[in-house]
Amino acid sequence: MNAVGFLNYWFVVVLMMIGFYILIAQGNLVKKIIGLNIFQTSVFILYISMGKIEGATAPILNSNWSVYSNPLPHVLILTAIVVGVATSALGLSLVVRIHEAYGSVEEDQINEMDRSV
Amino acid sequence: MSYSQILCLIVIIPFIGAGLILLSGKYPNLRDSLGLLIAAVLCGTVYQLVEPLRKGYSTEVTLLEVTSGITLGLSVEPLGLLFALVASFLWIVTGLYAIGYMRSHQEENQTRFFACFAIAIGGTMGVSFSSNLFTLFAFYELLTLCTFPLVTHHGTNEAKKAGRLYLGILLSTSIGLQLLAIIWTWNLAGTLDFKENGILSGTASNTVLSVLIVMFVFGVGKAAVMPFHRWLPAAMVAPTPVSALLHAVAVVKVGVFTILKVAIYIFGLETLAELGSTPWLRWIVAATIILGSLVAFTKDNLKARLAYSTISQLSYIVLAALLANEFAIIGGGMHIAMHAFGKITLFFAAGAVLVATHKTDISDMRGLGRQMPLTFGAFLVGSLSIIGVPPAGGAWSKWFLGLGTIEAGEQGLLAVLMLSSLLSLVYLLEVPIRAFFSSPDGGQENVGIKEAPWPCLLAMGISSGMTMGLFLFPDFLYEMMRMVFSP
Amino acid sequence: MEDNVILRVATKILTPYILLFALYVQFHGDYGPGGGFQAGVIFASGFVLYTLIYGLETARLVLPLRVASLCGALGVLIYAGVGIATMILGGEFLDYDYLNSHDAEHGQHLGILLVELGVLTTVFGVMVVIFYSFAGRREAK
Amino acid sequence: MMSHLPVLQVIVPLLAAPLCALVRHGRTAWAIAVASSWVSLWMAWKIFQLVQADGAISYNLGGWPAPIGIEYKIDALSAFVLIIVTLVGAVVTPYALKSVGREVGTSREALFYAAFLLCLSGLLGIVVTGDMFNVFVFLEISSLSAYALIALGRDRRALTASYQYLIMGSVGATFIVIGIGMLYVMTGSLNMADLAILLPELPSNRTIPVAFAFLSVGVCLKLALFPLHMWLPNAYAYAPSAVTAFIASTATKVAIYMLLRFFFTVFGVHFSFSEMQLGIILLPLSLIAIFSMSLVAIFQTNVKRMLAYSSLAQIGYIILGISFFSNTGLTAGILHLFNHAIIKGSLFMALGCVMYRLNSVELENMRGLGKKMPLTMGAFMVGGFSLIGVPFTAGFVSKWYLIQGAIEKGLWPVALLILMTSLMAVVYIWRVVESVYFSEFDESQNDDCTEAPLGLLLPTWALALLCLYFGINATLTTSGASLAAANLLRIGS
Repeated sequence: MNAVGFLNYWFVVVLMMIGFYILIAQGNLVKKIIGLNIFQTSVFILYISMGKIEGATAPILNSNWSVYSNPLPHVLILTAIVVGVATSALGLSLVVRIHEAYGSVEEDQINEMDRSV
Repeated sequence: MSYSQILCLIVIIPFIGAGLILLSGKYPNLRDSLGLLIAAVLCGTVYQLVEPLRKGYSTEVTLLEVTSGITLGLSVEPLGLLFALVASFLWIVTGLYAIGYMRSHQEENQTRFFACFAIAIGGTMGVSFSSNLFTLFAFYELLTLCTFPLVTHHGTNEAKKAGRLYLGILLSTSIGLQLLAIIWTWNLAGTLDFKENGILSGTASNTVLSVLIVMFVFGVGKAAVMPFHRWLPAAMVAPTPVSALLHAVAVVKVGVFTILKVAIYIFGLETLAELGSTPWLRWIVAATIILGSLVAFTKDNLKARLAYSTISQLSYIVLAALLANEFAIIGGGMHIAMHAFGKITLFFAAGAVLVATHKTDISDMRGLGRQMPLTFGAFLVGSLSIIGVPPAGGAWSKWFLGLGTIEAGEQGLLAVLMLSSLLSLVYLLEVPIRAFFSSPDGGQENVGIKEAPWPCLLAMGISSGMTMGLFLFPDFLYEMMRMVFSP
Repeated sequence: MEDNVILRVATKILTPYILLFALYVQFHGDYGPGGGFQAGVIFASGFVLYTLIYGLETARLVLPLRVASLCGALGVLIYAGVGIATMILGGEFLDYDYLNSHDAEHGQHLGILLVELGVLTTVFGVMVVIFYSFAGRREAK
Repeated sequence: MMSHLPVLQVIVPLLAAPLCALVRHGRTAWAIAVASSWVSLWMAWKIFQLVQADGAISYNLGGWPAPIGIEYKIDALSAFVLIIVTLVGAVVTPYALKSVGREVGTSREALFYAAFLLCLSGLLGIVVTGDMFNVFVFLEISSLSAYALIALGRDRRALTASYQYLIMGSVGATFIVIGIGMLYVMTGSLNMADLAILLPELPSNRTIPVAFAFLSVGVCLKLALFPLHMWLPNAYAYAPSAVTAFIASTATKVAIYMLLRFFFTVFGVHFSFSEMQLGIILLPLSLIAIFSMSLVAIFQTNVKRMLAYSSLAQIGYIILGISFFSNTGLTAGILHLFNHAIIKGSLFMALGCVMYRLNSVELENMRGLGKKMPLTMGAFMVGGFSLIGVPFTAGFVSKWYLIQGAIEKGLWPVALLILMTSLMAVVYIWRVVESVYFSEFDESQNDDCTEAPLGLLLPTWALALLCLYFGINATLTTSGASLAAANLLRIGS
């Protein structure tokens, strides 16, 4: 096994770290959500790529093929995507509300306002 | 009514009393007479149990089982019955005294005061009749919590500070050490029941049990063994009836009673005597005896002096438990009663002085004896009992304690007892001597000072009478304590 | 964008096809790629497009917010209702075999179709509600 | 009917949620919520009895047998946790009528109950299911609705708290998915029982420990174990009272259930505690949690926040019990799951009553409240004493077992530390006692302050009385917990 054989995993790891970094380093609430999305996307890729079998086709019954990719991870990740969408929607709506309440979406400014109360 | 029902009733009566007191709070006369009535009923009920015990019936009730093996149970044994008798009897006397004291002092929140008082007595009853360590611990904690409002009764900052110290020491010792010791005991013995000859013998090495007894002695903070004694002087901010009954009788005696119980029924005297740490502990306790007396010297505030005297006297009983022989235990048990009557008399007198003259310092009491002969006469009787000379009851318990030290081969401790008696002679008798034989500062007469209200005087009369009576008729106490060893 | 004729006309033409395609994805779902999730999103995207071009006001006339959120709740009810139905018919929860007393396979087809319909309704409803809420925010202020 | 109980347990609140959203009328939605939560409690009780009598129940969704289809599996532990969740749910919903009406506003009431029921069904789903991925789905259902519920708080800080929780919670959930994915890659199965068989057979490799690590961190984030707890205090402090009472008593408990499930059932005791040395990690973390969080709690001025920190310490106790991985320790942990749920439930509900009258739960504003709201504060005291672990309250029983577990393992300093931190609990509860009972009420600030309405008091006292009852007669809870513990250890070994 060489590093190239794990190419998909490398992508996953890089994406995951990018997302995670944004999540931690960014003070902007919207950007945090974007980071979260990237983070979650890396997991989607992890799942989808592991269902792939070399030389196999899409899991639709066809008399010409005998090897199919595993459809289960796709189904699972479909659910995870929906969850991700819901999370983003909820997160963004919170950001909108926060913006209305504080007039800012920068974390440090918000903390400053909370502290001064 | 069966004896076990009586037993349950004893623990419940004070709580019913507390409820009645709360309900009748709007009518002070009704409330106070109800309080006295309940105290009398309680004392009478407790006395009902003496006969069956003499005849050798064993009375036991298991009220409920919390989880397997941990039960709330009550049982009658001589030491507990003796303690319950003393406490319930003195409740009547103190109740009488408190009415006079609280009213003439025009204290606030009297209803809360009397209700908490009743609950405290309930806790004391629970402790004295508990049949296992868990029950004992539960009532012990109840007592701690319900006396807090009594200590902080005045609501001043000083009272609150004292209350925090009180609660802090009592809770931290009981939870930090005592509870741990109890759970450890449970782990070793698989039971927490009080049994003859103990439950711990042979369950663990001498070292482990040595540590355990140390945890018990210091974990029972109510016994006020130094260095966990600070709460007792702090608690003196409370109204005098509280100091009198709770901090000279109920609460502190619950502490030493617990240690006696643990010594006799958890460790067993034989096991205890052989432990490696016991000799050390004896001397630590002896140090408390001496130091307590010495500190008492330095206190000019009468109640503070009495408090340190109590610390010193309590350690007599702890010492008795640690000497772990028959004489010492008999002496310790009797001292619970003797010290109770003596010290309560002293506190009554101190409170009476406070009510009549608003004076708390001994140096201000010169010449007061002429205006308040009865009060200081009672004080004298109480002092004699604490010192341990006839014609007061304290002589007997000290006699047996002395025998106990010799039996244990600790002549040094006998010397400690004697020295402490001498010290108490000086610091206690100073008060009546000043009152009777010196004249007030600057030659002024104490004008317009009269004796305290009659309920206070009556209470003092009863308690000092009992103190002397117990010198003449100690048989009952002796008989009860004998029963510990020959049921 | 309401004054851009090309967009308006294109939208008018496109919207029905988007909706139709959504239905295709939905009904094709039980034996090909597709299903309720995708169909729901596509269905909703038709309305999103419509709203973008014709404005929120007009879109709300076509599809009131109430109806959309009702769809969101209704879909869950359809889904769970199918499950309850199978239980009443004697199977376990969502055991479609029991939906058709003669042929278990027909039951399977019916069941998956109904469940996916529930999913479609919910996803469509929720998507539209989310879009309306965000889009309507500026107005509300 | 009886055989469908496992799935109905989830479906009933799940069905009731859209109904609430459909009716849009606050009262009706409330009635639906109450009815469904009570039915849930009844079903949980039935399941509990069934499991106690005949052992684990299994239910195949859609009639597909276990490793292929999703299996719902209820053993002694799940049944026990089901009782916790449904009990708190059934008590909080009646309480919500007044409390939520005041704090959230009538216009959003119906949607509140919909979210509440979704959260309930999500939590129940996690407990019921025997499928790894299903756990994640239900976890997200409950979490998303919990974020929404928390954001309904009146203070604007509720929004930031909810946001914080959302970010942390999503990261935690994503970690869990990654862990599950890795397990799936290695075994090709998502069924917990199946995994438990397949995992030990695998040749030693690095993927499983990594999956283990991801799952541990994810779950510990969800259950707010120190140092992954930052989201919790604000979320609890600024959420509406009814929500705090519900989330505090159930959400973290269910997360702890996940931890038990993953580590004991799926990975097995041997792998988790011998190979991965989980005990050595959890023990110090939980001790730090107990100690530091109790310390922080002492210095809080907002009582709700204080209790939130105390919750973190109590979670530490539970994890501590688990880290002993002995029968007694586990029993203590599981027992405390239940006891802490009812204790914190009653405490937070009592605070909700205070909030209803005073609009504040700052310690300063609660001075002298003991005279104005004797019943409310009475319930608070029952809960508080139970938290300390006074004898004859539920808290004492769990502490008893916990210390017993520590002594059995020979961990003396730990036993001592447990008792010392109980004393810290005394300090922070006593601060409230002093201010409430031994200070004078400030009449100028709120002169029409009276006892809370019956609709709030009854549920509060229901839980408070349970605290007392399970302190006096703990047979039911201890037998349930020890059976669950024994099951976990047997499956694991």
